[in-house]
Amino acid sequence: MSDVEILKPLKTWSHLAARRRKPSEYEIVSVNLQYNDRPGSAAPYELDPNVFMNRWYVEHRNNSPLKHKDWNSFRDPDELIYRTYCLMQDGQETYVYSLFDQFSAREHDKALTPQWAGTLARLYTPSRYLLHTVQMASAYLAQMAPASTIENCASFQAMDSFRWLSHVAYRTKELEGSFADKGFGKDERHYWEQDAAWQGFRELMEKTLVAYDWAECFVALNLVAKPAIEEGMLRLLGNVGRRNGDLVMSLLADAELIDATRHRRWVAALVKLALETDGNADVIRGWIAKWTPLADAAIDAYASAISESQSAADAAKQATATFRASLGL
Amino acid sequence: MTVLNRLDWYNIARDTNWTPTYVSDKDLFPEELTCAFGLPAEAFEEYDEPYKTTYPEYVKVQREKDAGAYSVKAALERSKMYENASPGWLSVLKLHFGAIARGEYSASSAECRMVRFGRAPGMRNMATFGMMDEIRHSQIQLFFPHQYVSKDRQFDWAFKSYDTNEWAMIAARHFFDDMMVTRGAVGVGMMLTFAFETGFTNMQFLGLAADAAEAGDWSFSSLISSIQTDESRHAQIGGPLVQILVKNGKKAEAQKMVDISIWRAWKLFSILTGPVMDYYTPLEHRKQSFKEFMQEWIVGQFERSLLELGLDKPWFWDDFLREIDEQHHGMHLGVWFWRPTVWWDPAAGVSPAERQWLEEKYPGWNDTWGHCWDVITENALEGNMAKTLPETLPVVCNMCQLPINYTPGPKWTMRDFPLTHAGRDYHFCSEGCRWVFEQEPSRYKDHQSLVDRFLDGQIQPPDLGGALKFMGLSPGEMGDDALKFAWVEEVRADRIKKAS
Amino acid sequence: MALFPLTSNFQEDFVLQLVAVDTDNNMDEVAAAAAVHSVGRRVKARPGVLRVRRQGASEPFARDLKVADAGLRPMECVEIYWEGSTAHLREPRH
Amino acid sequence: MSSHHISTAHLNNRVGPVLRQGALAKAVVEAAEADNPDRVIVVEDKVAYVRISTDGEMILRRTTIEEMLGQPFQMRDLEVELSSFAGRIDNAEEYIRFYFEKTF
Repeated sequence: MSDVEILKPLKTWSHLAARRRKPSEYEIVSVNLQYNDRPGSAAPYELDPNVFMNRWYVEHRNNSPLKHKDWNSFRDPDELIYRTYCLMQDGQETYVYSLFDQFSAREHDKALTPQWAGTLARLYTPSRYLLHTVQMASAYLAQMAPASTIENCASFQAMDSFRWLSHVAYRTKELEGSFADKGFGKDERHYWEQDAAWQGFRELMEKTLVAYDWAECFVALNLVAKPAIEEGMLRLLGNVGRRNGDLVMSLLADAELIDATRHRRWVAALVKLALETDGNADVIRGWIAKWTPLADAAIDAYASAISESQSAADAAKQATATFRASLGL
Repeated sequence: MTVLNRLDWYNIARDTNWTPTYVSDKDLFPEELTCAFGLPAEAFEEYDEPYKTTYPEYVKVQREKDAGAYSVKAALERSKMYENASPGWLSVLKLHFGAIARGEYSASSAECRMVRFGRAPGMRNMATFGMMDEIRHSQIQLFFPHQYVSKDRQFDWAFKSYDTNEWAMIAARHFFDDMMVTRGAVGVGMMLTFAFETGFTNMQFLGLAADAAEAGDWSFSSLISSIQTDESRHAQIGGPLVQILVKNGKKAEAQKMVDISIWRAWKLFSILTGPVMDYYTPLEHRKQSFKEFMQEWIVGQFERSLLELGLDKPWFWDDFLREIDEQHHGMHLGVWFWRPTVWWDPAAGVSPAERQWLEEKYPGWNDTWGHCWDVITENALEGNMAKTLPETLPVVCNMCQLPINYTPGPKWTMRDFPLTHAGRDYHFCSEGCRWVFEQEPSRYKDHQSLVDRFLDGQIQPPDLGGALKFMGLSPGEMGDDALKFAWVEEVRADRIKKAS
Repeated sequence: MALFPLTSNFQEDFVLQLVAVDTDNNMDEVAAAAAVHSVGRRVKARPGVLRVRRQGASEPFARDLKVADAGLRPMECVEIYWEGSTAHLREPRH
Repeated sequence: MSSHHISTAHLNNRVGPVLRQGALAKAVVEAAEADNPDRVIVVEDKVAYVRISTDGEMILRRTTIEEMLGQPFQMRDLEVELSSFAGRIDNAEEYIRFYFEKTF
């Protein structure tokens, strides 16, 4: 046995040790965490290779048209880990709840016009359904992502969507207290399922939810649907709200868009990584071409309900296109 | 106070089910991913999660938990715990982190399954927290052992283990993959959160925390007991599902999922937790025996909750109670004997004083496992070390993937539980494992155990050396007796004392 | 002549083990091959003849019976025990 | 934990929290006594955790814990130390309740 090398302790995990740089806490706890992509394994999961879920992962993840030889090289530009996520969002929530507290103390909602309250009942509070679909779709992306560093970003995004949804629920209850006759807390599902303003977004998200290829789900959700929701609903609500004296709406939208901006940073980094592989640009462009008409129609339908001028819808659509254009596609 | 109370708006945040029209309900919630047993969406409308939390509460409380756990770690970094710990205790840490950390990450994916395919909004929201919790558990349980990688190469396995075909890892993956990531949302809720997390995780994360505190490893004790505070919340996802299934005529299906999970969890814990509590933890630090912890957590606390929610005792309950007394002793003996094939140094735990404790806690131990340890001890006393090591593979179970073993000595109750299915012969360790296979053979039938892979020629050369290479174990990583046989000297001294 | 894997359940041992024998081996040779992995490792040696039987059978195989002629399936579990010892029939459950 | 035989050990209706060792656990023990005057509260100290239990039902009020702790206390903060519990849970803002209830 004398010629057998005895492995010595390393300074970090052996999978990170080859590099010269000392790994960050982010890398130590975030990189290569999935094991369902082990080279040489008979199937993603340690069961019959043909069990439904093994076939599902092979079809919708491994065999995705979007290819890369090392998805695990993806890094979140924000290097968020669980601990820093909770730290950061606790701070953000403290801010939002202090807004709620202050504006409630000065009876903000009583100063809103009944007409604007009606607009909120029809075009804001039903958004909890829409945001919940984003929460669900993000969680699907997380479970199908081909690398833990991607999965983490998608998971935090699901959690952020739940955050926005929770703000909507909170405001729904508050507004119900001030405007008992507007249907707050009662009519949202009806609007979401029936009102023309919402049908574009509903169609977009129902279809995104069944885009089961992981990469198509990513493109549909993060390059098309989320930007459309953020620009065509959230930012618009903030702007129109400000003009209607609804500072809670506008400040809340601003606070949530901080999350959205962070999401776009990881999305941009993932697209950049994908574009290292020949052919991927066409795959992504193809999906964008497929999904954008639905998203644009959704913005048109929603924006035309909240604002008389077509320019708001055009600006929102332009903003989503500008974001996609920034990705080097 | 002008901020609303949580319960004022909580129900609105979980009123998010709608009727899809642009895609079909069946496409949105495929049965394999949802596992609703054909029950309509309305059946899940009355889902009411008992342990309620909101987003702002979550991030605040979790921030506080992390601040606590990380500050304990930082404060104790200079405490020389590592330097002063017994080798057996370090083995506890190596085994725990290697078997658990990245499995937690996989659990996060399983929680995602419930977020997307759960039929009740309250379930989807609680699973969103569960998804986050499991990221916490994987990240914090990688960060803590990382401080030890520069001291001992075996700690690299806190990360590396899940990428290997080491036999205990095959077993861990087979169990976790079966309970978590390959199930539809209701299956995850029943098998992972209800059966596993309200039951067995308490053993590893609280029972072991008690031993850790006794052993002076406050950093580890604080870490794992903090992790269990998350588990105790998101484990409650499963309870309402049990009630919905029972109420809607699916009791048999619910019972089966829970029974499978309990039996499989038991087998894994008989090797993961049993040896650690009864053999590795230094004698003076053992808070209770493994059996006593099992009685406290699984029998006294968990089992009655099955009955409370409308299920029955599992059909194997009597076998299970017998196994609590017996199975983990053989698992321990097997791990120790095949010690080069694990990434930690098993502590034999059979010095004279330890054997006396074992006999006290498990009357009859000396006349069963004691016989095997007598032969091993004689070989070690005489320096005949080759005979304390194996020259072949144990036959492993085609379900739990663990060595098929049971009680030795005059009692000799070990046996094979064979099954021929569709032309292939399978070997199981117990009636329970064979029963699990028979419930849904298509989940398991073409999986190869380590022995199957060996016979298939995948392990080359076809000997123990080839097997070690196949398992990713090199010198410097392979296990050895934790005390380097110092315990044998205690036996020698004891004998000299008795003779004089 | 061909390698033939069997599962050895050796009297008073605690674990089933893989034992590779040859189809030409007789049962005494099977018993000896199995003993290598149990006797002197975890089971005390004792005098007497080792017998081989199919799991659950009441009678052992003839000592000179060849593996090829025993009707055993690959990896079938055989019990190896000392003739005349109290190796009672195995219970169908633990 | 009662010491009756293992085959009947599940036939119990013990309920209550299992808390990590610390100041809060001590306060909760005192609160459990104060808020459930008609019940016998059993406290088992396992060094790392404390099992606090009684038969059937245990209620813990935020104000009582606050009083025993000697400092402001939010009910949600119980979760930081609540590693496990026996029975079912009902967590409100002013109280938390553990109870035994057979559904079917």
